[in-house]
Amino acid sequence: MLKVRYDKRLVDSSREFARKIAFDIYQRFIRGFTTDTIERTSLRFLGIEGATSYGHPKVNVVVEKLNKSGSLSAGALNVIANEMAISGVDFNTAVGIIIEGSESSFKAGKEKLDRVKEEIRSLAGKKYNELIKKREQREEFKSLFKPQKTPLKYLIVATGNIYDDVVQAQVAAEAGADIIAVIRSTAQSLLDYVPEGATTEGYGGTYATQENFKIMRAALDDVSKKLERYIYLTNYSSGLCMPEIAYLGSYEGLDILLNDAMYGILFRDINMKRTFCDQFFSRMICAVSKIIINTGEDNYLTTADAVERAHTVLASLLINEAFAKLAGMRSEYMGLGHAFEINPQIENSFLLELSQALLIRQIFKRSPIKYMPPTKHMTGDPFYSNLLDAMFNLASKMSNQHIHLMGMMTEAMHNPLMMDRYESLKNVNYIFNTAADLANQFSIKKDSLLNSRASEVLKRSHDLLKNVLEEGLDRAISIGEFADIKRTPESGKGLTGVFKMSDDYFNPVMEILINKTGGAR
Amino acid sequence: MLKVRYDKRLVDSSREFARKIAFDIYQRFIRGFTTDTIERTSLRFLGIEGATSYGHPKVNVVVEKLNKSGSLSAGALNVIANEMAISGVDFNTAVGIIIEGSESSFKAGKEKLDRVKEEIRSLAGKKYNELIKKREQREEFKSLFKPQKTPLKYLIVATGNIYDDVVQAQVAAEAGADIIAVIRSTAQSLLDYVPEGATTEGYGGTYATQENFKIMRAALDDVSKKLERYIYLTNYSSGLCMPEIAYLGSYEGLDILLNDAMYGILFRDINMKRTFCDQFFSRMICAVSKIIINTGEDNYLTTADAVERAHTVLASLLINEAFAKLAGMRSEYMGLGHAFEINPQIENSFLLELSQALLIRQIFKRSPIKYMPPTKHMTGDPFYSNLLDAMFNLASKMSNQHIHLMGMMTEAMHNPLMMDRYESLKNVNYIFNTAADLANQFSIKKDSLLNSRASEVLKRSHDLLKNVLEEGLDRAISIGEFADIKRTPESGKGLTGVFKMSDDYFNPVMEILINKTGGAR
Amino acid sequence: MSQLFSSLIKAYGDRKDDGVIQVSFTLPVPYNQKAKQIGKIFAERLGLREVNVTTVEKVGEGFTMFVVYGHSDIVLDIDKIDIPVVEFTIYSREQLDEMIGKNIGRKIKVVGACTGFDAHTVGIDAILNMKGYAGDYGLERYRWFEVYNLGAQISNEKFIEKALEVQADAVLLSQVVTQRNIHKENALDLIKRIEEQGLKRRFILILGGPRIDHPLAISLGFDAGFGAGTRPSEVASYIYHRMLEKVKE
Amino acid sequence: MSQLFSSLIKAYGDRKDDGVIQVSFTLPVPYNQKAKQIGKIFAERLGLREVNVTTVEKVGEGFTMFVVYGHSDIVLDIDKIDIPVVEFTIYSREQLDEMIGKNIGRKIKVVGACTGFDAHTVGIDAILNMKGYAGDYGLERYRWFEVYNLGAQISNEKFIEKALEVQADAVLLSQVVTQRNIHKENALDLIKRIEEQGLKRRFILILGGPRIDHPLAISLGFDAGFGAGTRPSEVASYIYHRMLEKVKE
Ligand code: B12
Ligand code: B12
Ligand SMILES: Cc1ncc(COP(=O)(O)O)c(C=O)c1O
Ligand SMILES: Cc1ncc(COP(=O)(O)O)c(C=O)c1O
Repeated sequence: MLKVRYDKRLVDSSREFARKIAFDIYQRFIRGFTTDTIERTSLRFLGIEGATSYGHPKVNVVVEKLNKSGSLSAGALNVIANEMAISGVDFNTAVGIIIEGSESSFKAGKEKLDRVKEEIRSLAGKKYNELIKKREQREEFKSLFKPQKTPLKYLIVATGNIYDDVVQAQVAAEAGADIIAVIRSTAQSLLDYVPEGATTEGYGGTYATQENFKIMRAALDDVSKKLERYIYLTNYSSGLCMPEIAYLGSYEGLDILLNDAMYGILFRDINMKRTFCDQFFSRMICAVSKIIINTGEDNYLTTADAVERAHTVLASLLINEAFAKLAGMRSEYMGLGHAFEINPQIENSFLLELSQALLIRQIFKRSPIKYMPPTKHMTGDPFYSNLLDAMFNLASKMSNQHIHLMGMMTEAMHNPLMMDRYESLKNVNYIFNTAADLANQFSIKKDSLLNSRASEVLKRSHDLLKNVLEEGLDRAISIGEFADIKRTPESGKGLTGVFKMSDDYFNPVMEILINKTGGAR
Repeated sequence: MLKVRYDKRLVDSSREFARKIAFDIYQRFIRGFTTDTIERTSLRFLGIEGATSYGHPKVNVVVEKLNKSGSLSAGALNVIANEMAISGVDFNTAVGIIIEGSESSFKAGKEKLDRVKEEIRSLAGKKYNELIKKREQREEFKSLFKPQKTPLKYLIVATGNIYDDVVQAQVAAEAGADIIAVIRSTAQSLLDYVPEGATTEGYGGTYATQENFKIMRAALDDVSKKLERYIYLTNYSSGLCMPEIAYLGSYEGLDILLNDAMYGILFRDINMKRTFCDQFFSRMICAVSKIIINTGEDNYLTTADAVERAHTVLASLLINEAFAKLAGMRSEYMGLGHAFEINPQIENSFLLELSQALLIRQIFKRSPIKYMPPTKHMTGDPFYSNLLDAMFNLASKMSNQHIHLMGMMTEAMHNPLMMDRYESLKNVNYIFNTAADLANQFSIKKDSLLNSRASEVLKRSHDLLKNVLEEGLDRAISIGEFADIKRTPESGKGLTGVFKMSDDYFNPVMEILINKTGGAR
Repeated sequence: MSQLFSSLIKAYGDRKDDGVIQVSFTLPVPYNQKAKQIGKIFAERLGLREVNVTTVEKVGEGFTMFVVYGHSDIVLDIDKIDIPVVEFTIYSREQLDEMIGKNIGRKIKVVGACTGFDAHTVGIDAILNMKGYAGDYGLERYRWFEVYNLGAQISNEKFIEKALEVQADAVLLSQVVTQRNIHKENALDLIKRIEEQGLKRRFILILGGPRIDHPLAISLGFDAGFGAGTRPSEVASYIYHRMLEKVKE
Repeated sequence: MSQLFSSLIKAYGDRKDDGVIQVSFTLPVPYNQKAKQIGKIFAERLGLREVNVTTVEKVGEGFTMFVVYGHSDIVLDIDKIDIPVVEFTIYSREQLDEMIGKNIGRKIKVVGACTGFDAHTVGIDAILNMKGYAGDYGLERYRWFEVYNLGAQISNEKFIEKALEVQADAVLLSQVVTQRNIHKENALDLIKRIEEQGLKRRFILILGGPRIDHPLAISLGFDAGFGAGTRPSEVASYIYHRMLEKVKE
């Protein structure tokens, strides 16, 4: 294995900075807060599903109602408990009553209430066990197949129509893809609810819905059997419904979820307090369901310069890692993301890319690193752009990345055509094979550009983290340290959905998750 | 610079074997022999040009006549001298008389004949100086431009129409080509005469004629001035008219000529005795005109397996080198050719290619090595095939080859379209730039595939040369040691054009060339 | 190079008028002996002669991909094609800093945004932000430009409000996502709203994005359209050019 | 996957019936503001809608290269397309070594060559020589084939003479160079000569080469045509199949 040299101590102290940065955010913005999507998630967790006749998801109706009545800070389940206690009905009926809007205004007596809460607690426990059972069944199914060789080939489908997506996904798998990602409809992350049912219209992608998850999962399980190769399914959770989608994803047996502690803040202008809470809750779900998360640092290099700001990617990866640990995740499930986005016209750009790829691979040695292909500098010329992907494939192979997103020669034009994906696979298969052991032929010269660049990037990210720790992550984001984008704690979408928990806040789902994951320690 | 390790002593003894192999051929097949094309070349050298009304080149008419009258073994110039002496006419008139077929049957008196021969000798000297003057003028012109960076980008044109060729050549030069090669019409090497005039029809290429050379040379000199970058011109001389084309090429200011001691034998089934004589004479012309020769070992790998028979390429290169030295050429003008032709489906094929490229680069460190792109394994898919060229470009850059033939993504389909060449340049420009200093980042691990493969190839080629020396090159070729093609000394085209020189053989052109080049020592 | 001067042209493969072009496509047909011929027929339906099907590969169950080369007989008379071109001289920032002061005498106000669903701000930022694009500084850097960059995720409505509020001279819309012509729809929507409010003549209307060009922009009701690789100085020069015209009026 | 079963098909880009295809070409027009539109019009003349000109680059003075994507409305009814297919079972060498002995009972003589100007012998060698192609041994290796490989640079005349001399059952012609249809001309020339000598029914006539397929070969008067990637065992199986038919006659 090819290895770049750098000062290991710098890595250790950087990690320590990141841990403190994340914990500071936890103390100031996460602990003691809940959000409407967290409440909705808790309801879903307990089995509330489907939509009203107006197509309004039930969980949204409930939470909006309780929000209006100002009772959310006590926790949606608290109100439901009260209703159960008063009208002596079961959980679902109570929820129904609230949806009808005919709930009683009385407060139930303490010990009656406590008994009901115990009921809900045990319901939560039951549901938790069901979720774990699902996970175990999937693990069992997976174990029928032999593990694939890394880098794993990750292909996207994005027709907007789940049924077309299925066709393409199966074709892609047959052509050699290991992982299928269903790209979400443009800016779904900005929707404050999760659409319902199977969908056939979307912009730049297909809506993430429970039904769509189910359909694609089933289709991929079929090809997996046919091809005797397990096909992973990926979707996106970052956004205003991060925890809900995380829950739906784990319930429907997804393997990987895009889930980033800062992507929503930076690229979707979602409020940071909201996002910090949501990512924490959603990652606890990923932790118990053993879902691999993928972070989105690769996006930084599309808005910021990939040479100048390379160190911000590394710094952010360490922060994302720290947040994930805080939510009880293990390194083996942290698909930290970086990218091959340096201007190809720059002399020795390939060396800079390789250096970065090796550095990140080495620093997160136990994590399933996600490596993004060139996008920003792809051109309208597919013959030429295919070459950038070839060099990306070479860098990925030489540095043995784990999750390899397939570059598309038509990246600058459209969502990939079926033949674009096919050519992409021919490209990666050729390069991975023809240069299979290239990395093992060489040792890197002591004073080489590869080493000096790696040290430089590490040093700069170390210094950046030091500053971020001093001023706090919220401040750092406010002044545009990441992706050259500025966001303040009070700005952005979804802030109104953040609530300080009252002392009688009640949420057994959160209790279970925290206690199973050891989150927040 | 990246370097593979191998046993230098094996190289020295291989060179020694090669020297002996070539000298043995010289003694048995070259010294004391002439061929009709050598005679024709000598006539051209002395100024005989143009064709008869039947479009028959004059030099062919003369030589055929003398062949019929069985007087060639004394040398064409001997007969002409006799005619001059008898009818007391000048050189051109004498030639005219012979063409008319009205030459006298008398033999001129010795001392009269000697006087005339002196005349011809001084004429030869005059013509020789003119040739050198032309060379010096070109060198002067070249010196107006700054030398290009290696690898030099070598592009072919092959429309069949010299005027279309000019358009494409200029376009190619503007797009960045350093060297333009005009591919010859299919199998022109089998023509026993050089066509006359500007031509507009050809199969798979354009006829090599003096006029076409002139037209293209002028066009390239124009662009050179326009682009302030000297554009080299290449054509092909191997074949039945090797020395004639070498002469015409040097007369018209070509920079590079395909000129191989064995290509004609193997790939065009031209008789070996004929070829050995012709290559020797033609290379003496290249030597005095400082023309870079290009050898064709790359072709071996199109008929023989590139992994199994790699060593035959190296062996042949050493033999071609030895023959060139024997003709008085300097290493700086030996564009020895090899290729990137390993089946891309083979795991680590790129490593095998790189190893070979480094080995040959190091063994012939002073020579302008010619590196051929993948051809045999190119497919009908231009998107994919363009990737093979990218890896070829990478190998070329990492091993710093000298003359870099540009791969064409449509190699498997047609002679390159204008846009194919353009894409080819985009490919090479990208790779050379993005991986500019990649080779300097690494040192090759002692026990790496790169090293072991290099040693293996060297060892096998050493053993092959040893055998060839023992049995003689003619025998080795007869049993198919090279390119898996078998040719015997008595088979093949052009044997009837080989003559043992009589004691009174007279050819001052040969005298000058031998004595200026120090050929055959 | 005679090609340059004749007005009747055909595609150029490797010789004048041979008409050779390359095409690739996928057909929903299984990969088998027949597939190649079906691909050939498809190419012939495109009007190609002497079709050379160089690639026939199975991309998946029931799908075959093709690459073909063939001769097209299409002849274009380029003199007969008239294309709306937007003519103006391109100046450097330094030149404009001086000329605007001299000839306009006040700051030029521009408002820019990437409206609608489209969240791609890199393009509009490249034109407006200090750092600019490919070494060419953005309009914020110009002495006589006052820039309001509204970024993305803002509605056309708000966009126009802002333009009025700051009394903008030029309105710069960026559209990057083009799926199902969402960019045209959204751009048209902006123009409609502007017309409804009777503001058409009030602003210099500029559209930009990787798939935008002058003819498209003009057809949508804008004054000009800038595509991939546009440099800020081009845009600044164009705005200056139009401001001069307006001054004259 | 419904696509598989409907007989009316359109090109498949990224969804059923969207008709998206890719085209690249060069036009002899100078690279300027107008060029892109000219390229667009060329693509529209090919019948493409919503043309997306993604590449417009100067390949040289007076030449511009284009890459475009667009929607084609071409609909093919694959059931209505009938294509001559050559049906026969493919056996392994081992199987043939046995079956030929059993069912033919004598050696099958084949003569092969790459005639005319064409000097590409690798193809025919791959089929005939011992070593074969892609791990599939050549006909020389077969127990019941007697092979005469005449290589290249031989005339059709000589080729036929040899075929008669050895009393060949099958004549195998290779043609690799296709410029200006030289391969068709030369192949036709062989057939003509064979017909003139009244030998048409006498030999199994097989054509091969990277651009050859059954329909082309049949249209030229051969019995079958084998293209890129052919394996010797396919050819051997075909010859055996035809020999059986002949025996039956
Ligand atoms: C960076 C990027 C992103 C970033 C955007 C970050 C940001 N804040 O801008 C992120 C990662 C967030 C992103 C997300 C998505 N993206 Co995006 N993205 C790109 C990418 C890789 C590069 C675009 C870019 O920045 N180019 C560099 C800039 C400088 O070039 P430019 O935009 O062309 O701008 C120049 C000119 O056009 C012109 N110009 C542009 N605007 C203007 C305006 C004016 C007034 C003027 C005068 C000039 C001008 O000047 C600029 C400088 O020369 C492209 C692929 C590509 N290589 O083009 C895909 C691409 C544009 N994205 C695409 C898609 C589909 C999406 C998503 C919808 C995917 C999904 N389903 O999640 C999401 C959602 C975004 C949304 N809601 O719109 C598609 C669009 C397909 C299409 N043609 O419709 C593309 C083509 C990728 C693909 N092949 O699928 N994306
Ligand atoms: C090797 C090669 C050469 C070698 C040939 C050595 C030799 N003794 O064969 C050399 C270097 C000598 C050569 C020279 C030339 N070549 Co050449 N050459 C090639 C190359 C790179 C590979 C061909 C090859 O061997 N393929 C491997 C074999 C196994 O594949 P195959 O031929 O397709 O055969 C398979 C099938 O077709 C089938 N098959 C073939 N024949 C038969 C016959 C029968 C009966 C059957 C059943 C099956 C069958 O079975 C085989 C196994 O699957 C091709 C480019 C390419 N990648 O295709 C150019 C190519 C064929 N050559 C070309 C040209 C133009 C030439 C020259 C004319 C160039 C010049 N002007 O100098 C010269 C002259 C040759 C001549 N007079 O014909 C062009 C032809 C263009 C065209 N379509 O017309 C090509 C396509 C390159 C290019 N893009 O310009 N060439
Ligand atoms: C971490 C992460 N989440 C989500 C997304 C995209 O989701 P959306 O387009 O809905 O914001 C991305 C896209 O790159 C991402 O990196
Ligand atoms: C050394 C040499 N001479 C000549 C040629 C081609 O000439 P011809 O096709 O006329 O034999 C080649 C082609 O590769 C070559 O390598």
